Amino acid sequence: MKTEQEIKTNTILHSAPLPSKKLKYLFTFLLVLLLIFLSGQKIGFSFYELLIGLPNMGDLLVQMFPPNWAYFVRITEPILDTIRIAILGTTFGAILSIPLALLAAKNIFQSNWITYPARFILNLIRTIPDLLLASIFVAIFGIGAVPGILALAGFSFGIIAKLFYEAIESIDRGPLEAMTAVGANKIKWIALGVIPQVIPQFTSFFLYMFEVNIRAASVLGLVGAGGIGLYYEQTLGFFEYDKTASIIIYTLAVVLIIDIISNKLREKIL
Amino acid sequence: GCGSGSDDKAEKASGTASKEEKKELTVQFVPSQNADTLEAKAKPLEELLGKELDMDVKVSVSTDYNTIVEAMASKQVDVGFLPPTAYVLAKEKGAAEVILQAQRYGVNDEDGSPTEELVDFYKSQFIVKKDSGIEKVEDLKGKKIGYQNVTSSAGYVWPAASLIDVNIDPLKDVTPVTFKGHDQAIIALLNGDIDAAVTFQDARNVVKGDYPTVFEDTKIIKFTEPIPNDTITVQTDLDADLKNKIQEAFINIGKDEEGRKIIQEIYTHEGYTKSDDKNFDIVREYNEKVKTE
Amino acid sequence: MKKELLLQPPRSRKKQFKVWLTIIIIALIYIWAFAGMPAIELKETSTQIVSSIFTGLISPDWGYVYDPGGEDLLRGLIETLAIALLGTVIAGIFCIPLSFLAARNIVNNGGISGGAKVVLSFIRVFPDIILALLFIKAVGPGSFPGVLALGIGSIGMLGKLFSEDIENVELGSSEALMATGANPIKTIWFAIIPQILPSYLSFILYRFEINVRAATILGVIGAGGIGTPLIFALTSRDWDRVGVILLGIIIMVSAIDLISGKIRSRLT
Amino acid sequence: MIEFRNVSKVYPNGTKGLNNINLTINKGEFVVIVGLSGAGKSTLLRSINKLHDISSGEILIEDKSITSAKGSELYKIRRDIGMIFQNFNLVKRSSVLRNVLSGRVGYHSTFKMLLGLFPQEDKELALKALDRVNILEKAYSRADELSGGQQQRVSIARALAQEAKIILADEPVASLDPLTTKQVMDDLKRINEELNITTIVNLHFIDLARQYATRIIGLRAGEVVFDGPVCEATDERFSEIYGRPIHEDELLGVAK
Amino acid sequence: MIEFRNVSKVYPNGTKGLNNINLTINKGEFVVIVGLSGAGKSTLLRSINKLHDISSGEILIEDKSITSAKGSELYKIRRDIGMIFQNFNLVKRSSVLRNVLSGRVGYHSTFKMLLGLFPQEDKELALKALDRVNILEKAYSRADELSGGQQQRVSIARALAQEAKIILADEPVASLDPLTTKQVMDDLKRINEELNITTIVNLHFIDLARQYATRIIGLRAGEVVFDGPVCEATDERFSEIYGRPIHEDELLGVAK
Ligand SMILES: Nc1ncnc2c1ncn2[C@@H]1O[C@H](COP(=O)(O)OP(=O)(O)OP(=O)(O)O)[C@@H](O)[C@H]1O
Ligand SMILES: Nc1ncnc2c1ncn2[C@@H]1O[C@H](COP(=O)(O)OP(=O)(O)OP(=O)(O)O)[C@@H](O)[C@H]1O
Ligand SMILES: [Mg+2]
Ligand SMILES: [Mg+2]
Repeated sequence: MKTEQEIKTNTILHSAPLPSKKLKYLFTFLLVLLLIFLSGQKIGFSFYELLIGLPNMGDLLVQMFPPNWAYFVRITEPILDTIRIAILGTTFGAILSIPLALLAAKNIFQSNWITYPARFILNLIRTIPDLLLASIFVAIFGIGAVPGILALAGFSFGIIAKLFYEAIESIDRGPLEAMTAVGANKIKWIALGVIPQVIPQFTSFFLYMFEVNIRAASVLGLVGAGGIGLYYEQTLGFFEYDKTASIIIYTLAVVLIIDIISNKLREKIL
Repeated sequence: GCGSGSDDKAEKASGTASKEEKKELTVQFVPSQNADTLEAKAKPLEELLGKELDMDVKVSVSTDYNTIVEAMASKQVDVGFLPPTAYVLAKEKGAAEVILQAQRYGVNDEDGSPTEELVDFYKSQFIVKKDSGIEKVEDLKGKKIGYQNVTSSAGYVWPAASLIDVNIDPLKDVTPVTFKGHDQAIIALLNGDIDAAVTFQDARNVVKGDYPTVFEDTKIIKFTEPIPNDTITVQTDLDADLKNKIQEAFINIGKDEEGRKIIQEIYTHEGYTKSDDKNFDIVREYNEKVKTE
Repeated sequence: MKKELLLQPPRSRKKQFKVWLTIIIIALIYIWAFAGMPAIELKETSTQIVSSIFTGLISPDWGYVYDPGGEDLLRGLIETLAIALLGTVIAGIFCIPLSFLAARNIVNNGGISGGAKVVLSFIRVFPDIILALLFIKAVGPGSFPGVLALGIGSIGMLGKLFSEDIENVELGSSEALMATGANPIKTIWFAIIPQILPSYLSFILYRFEINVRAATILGVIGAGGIGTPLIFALTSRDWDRVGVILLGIIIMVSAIDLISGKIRSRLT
Repeated sequence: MIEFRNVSKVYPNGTKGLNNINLTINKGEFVVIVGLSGAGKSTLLRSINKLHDISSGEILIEDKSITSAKGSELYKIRRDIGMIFQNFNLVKRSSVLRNVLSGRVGYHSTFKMLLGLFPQEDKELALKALDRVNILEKAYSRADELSGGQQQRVSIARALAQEAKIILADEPVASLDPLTTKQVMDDLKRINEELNITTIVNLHFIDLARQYATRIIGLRAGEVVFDGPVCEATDERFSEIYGRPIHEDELLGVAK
Repeated sequence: MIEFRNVSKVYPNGTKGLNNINLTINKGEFVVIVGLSGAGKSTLLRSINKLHDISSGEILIEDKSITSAKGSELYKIRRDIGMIFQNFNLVKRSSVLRNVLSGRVGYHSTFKMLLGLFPQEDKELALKALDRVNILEKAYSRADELSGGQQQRVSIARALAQEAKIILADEPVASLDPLTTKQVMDDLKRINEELNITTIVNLHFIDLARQYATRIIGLRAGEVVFDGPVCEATDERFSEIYGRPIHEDELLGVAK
């Protein structure tokens, strides 16, 4: 029974849209594949070589065990210093990143005249190497914690703002509409429609950045603020891998604690 | 070009390469810290060496000598440019042997300009502000001193020994501040954050561009004993023939007009002279002297 | 009014205590952090040095853009791009299973997701330089170990961000899939993937951008690319060289950002 | 007074949402909009407070054009228009009370709102609105812990707390039980009558429409196909709106 | 056959969703569940296919315990239970057709599904289901471009395409116009009668319930307060379910 309906579904089925769109996806996919292949050629990627060389990695790992537990005492103070500077740097960077992330989000400010400049500033700041940031801040404020905090703040700012504005762009539009409908101006609209929705992500970016900053402690060495970075260099410089292992384990412990706190906080907020 | 290289790499890794004819020589270097200009160029050396040795040479540049030593220990790098302290540690690990040392022009003690004389050592210096009233090393007791990492010969080991010589404990009797980069130490000195900085001779040239009056505003109160220059070392599995060939090749490059220009521009080397592990006993001595734990 | 209007949330004593405790602890942490901060003072030399840095930065060393010898900005950037691309591809593939395992709402087993989270933390904590050392020992210096170090090192960040994103998805549609009798893989494929694909891509592209800028680790490893020259220019305070390299990176990063924005808007 | 002048709306994907609408809704009317699913009812409602930009034409609220209004002028107009959304549009993560309070933001300074400082009276107002829709006890629950009907009631409470001069309600009783439905419709009607608040409601229940409306507007494919008082909205007229005869047993709504 | 044995469900925040439910629903029944908003209707439905884990008790589907089922056994059971969700639960970013096709994934290997290889018959089945709910022309639109009622219909089409042995429908007609409502309910009824498919529907329309159901279950605060054939579901019984007398004019539904 060739019903009218069957004809109808068949027409839809075969008028199925977008062979051109599918082709475009396929083309993009192949292009990316080609790029990957060419890059592999250029840098001489070889699984075989990796497989053969793998045992050599063991040499180093063996030297890391057992960790030098006594070294823990030595690095406690630098780790505390690092944490302290990381807290302040992350906080300042995160606070600064909020307005810029909002400006850069397309669903908050529809105008390209606002979002593009904001994004350009973000790109610019993210591009500045931490070495350069450190040089500039040291020149201005001398050595010590202040340039360290500022360098970390600059670094955190770029990263959080980028992650944050993309998170903002993916929020649910419904509540925003509701806020528009009650006659909220832009700021109220953000405060009551946007912020409650992005708080979990923001918290997790903040804590993530805090963790990165604790690990990115080498910057602090650059500005004479001490910190754990110096000890990494020192132990590696003397090939004392057992001590390096201690630092890794210590940092891991700190990071895991931050992780636990971060998860607890996120569960509360989520 | 790696597709062809992978086979002999594999052999190297299994440690049999030394017995057979080597097809490719891997060279890695860290430009010396005691230079006021640095260039990350590998190609020119690759060509020079390739021509001299008549084999494929692969040169790469690194910013950290630790990786070179480790790579030499795993026979992944055949020839490495190492600073003296790193060489001593590498030797201790059984990873490398010295074959050559770089030569440079000496530095004029008065104004930091280069001298005419080729030397295979350099020195470290104590710098203070001109108007600080600090005249000699003894005056540094209780002051704030800017060091480099404790692995640095010019930025810590030699100056620390100088301090010990006058009965000042380099870590306890002064306030030590560690910097990353000799230029940063000098800037901190200019800023008044520290009372003295120890750097290679003469690191003030690095900041001269940013702070033209640096030579007028500061003075040197002490030079240390000579520190051996950068080494050229080879990994231990390399056979003697090849080792000699490499030694000669570098010396020839230093003598050749064109070659010399290149090593001058890129590595601020003026030539190479044969070297021996004994030359570095002094380094071991100093390391021992300032050892803290 | 028939019922009493509760103007304050009906919190139990214990809960209130917890809230206050959290506030106090956070306040104490900040007090401790601020206490260690010295006073801010500007240095006399600052104007001179900063202005000389900026003068250098804004008068880039154009000569470095192209050099027939082969070690110039353009080829450095291309090489960096290749390394970053491969490194990111490696990380992008390996982070997927880890981040699904780490997401609490996908794996209803605290042990597994906790374990996966610890693995991710460990990867993040493991210093880049040691990763670099390990790979240089395995395959020798060059771009290849750089790719491997970047790839493995990036898994930590991607895995963390991605797993948290998965934990944030709206579960309604996956409920619908579960209700049709789909197994977890089908559920993820039909209900979760369409939701997280945009942010997955944007994390990947972001990491790609970071890897382009990951000069330090590539410099250590002798990987070529633009990292080593940048570090050398910085340590020898060669600001006009720094300027031209930064300009190159900015243009490249902006281009990546533009493309990634296009791709993301296509997908959301 | 709400006036539509030649209003059309085309969605970016080409769908025609509204097609040359001309309407005048007077102060105090209780208008019910009916039409097939996809006829453009939501689109019509959402263009009144400019949630959707219309493609052509103009909409006037109390003789002021909302189509060209901008900035604080627009916020003022919107503050006086309460809206109940078809899909609730609650901030899922926030508490019910906070969701209701957000209806009050138009009345306070930006600064206070940033800090979340709502005056005591607002809280009382919000709680009373919640009580009116029978979910006072959920005031401090998170919005996503509520059942479907409960969420719809939060959305109604938010619009009530807004104390607007016009209320737009997009299928406000779709997921409600008969008791709550009656209560909500009665409330809307009472507010409409006592405070003379213009009320526009999208409804699928023909009988409910007949019972509460003073005027019924029928939409089909984005066009007004019926507009008149309840008495004129005969079954034949409904047949026209829906595009085919309505059987007796399809007249959803409160009993006749 | 679906059997509830002493089933209770407590939400993590302490709310009692279900309280000691004992029920047996036989094959081929058309059961309508009624109750106030928040009474636990959705909770009851969702525990049948184990979308919610219940806190205590056991639920048996065709004599197999779904409560203790795991892995592929559970997927098999679920494949035979189609569900229409109160809030649609569509994948907003995917096309309508893909959403409907996702009802078919239980029938094919994981590998094929990863590649998106649905057989031609499945596509035709999906399109027919869309046609049945009158939105065939939207097959290739993105789900979030649809009106509320259209989204609900996609959700219905998905359940129809699943060709299940049991259908659970959570307020399937809440946002539909009278015509589509009748069509959907007729469809459910026809499938129920022709294919002997057990159907359980949550409804707020008392009259609709009376018209279509073979059996009505009344819930109040998580407990079954009425259970019987339609003829027993008198107005007084409804008053008990809703906790207070129902006025004649509150009986929403198809005309009497
Ligand atoms: N995720 C949840 N967390 C906590 N409580 C919940 C959750 N979901 C539902 N509840 C509560 O459980 C009770 C029953 O909810 P359910 O969704 O079953 O109601 P319902 O009968 O479907 O109501 P409606 O007709 O409004 O959809 C309600 O009081 C509701 O607030
Ligand atoms: N964001 C959108 N993008 C594209 N088309 C849309 C969008 N929103 C709605 N439409 C289309 O516009 C038409 C009118 O939609 P509208 O939401 O106004 O219908 P409605 O009358 O409210 O229907 P319902 O009773 O189902 O809610 C529909 O065909 C719908 O598919
Ligand atoms: Mg609608
Ligand atoms: Mg429900």
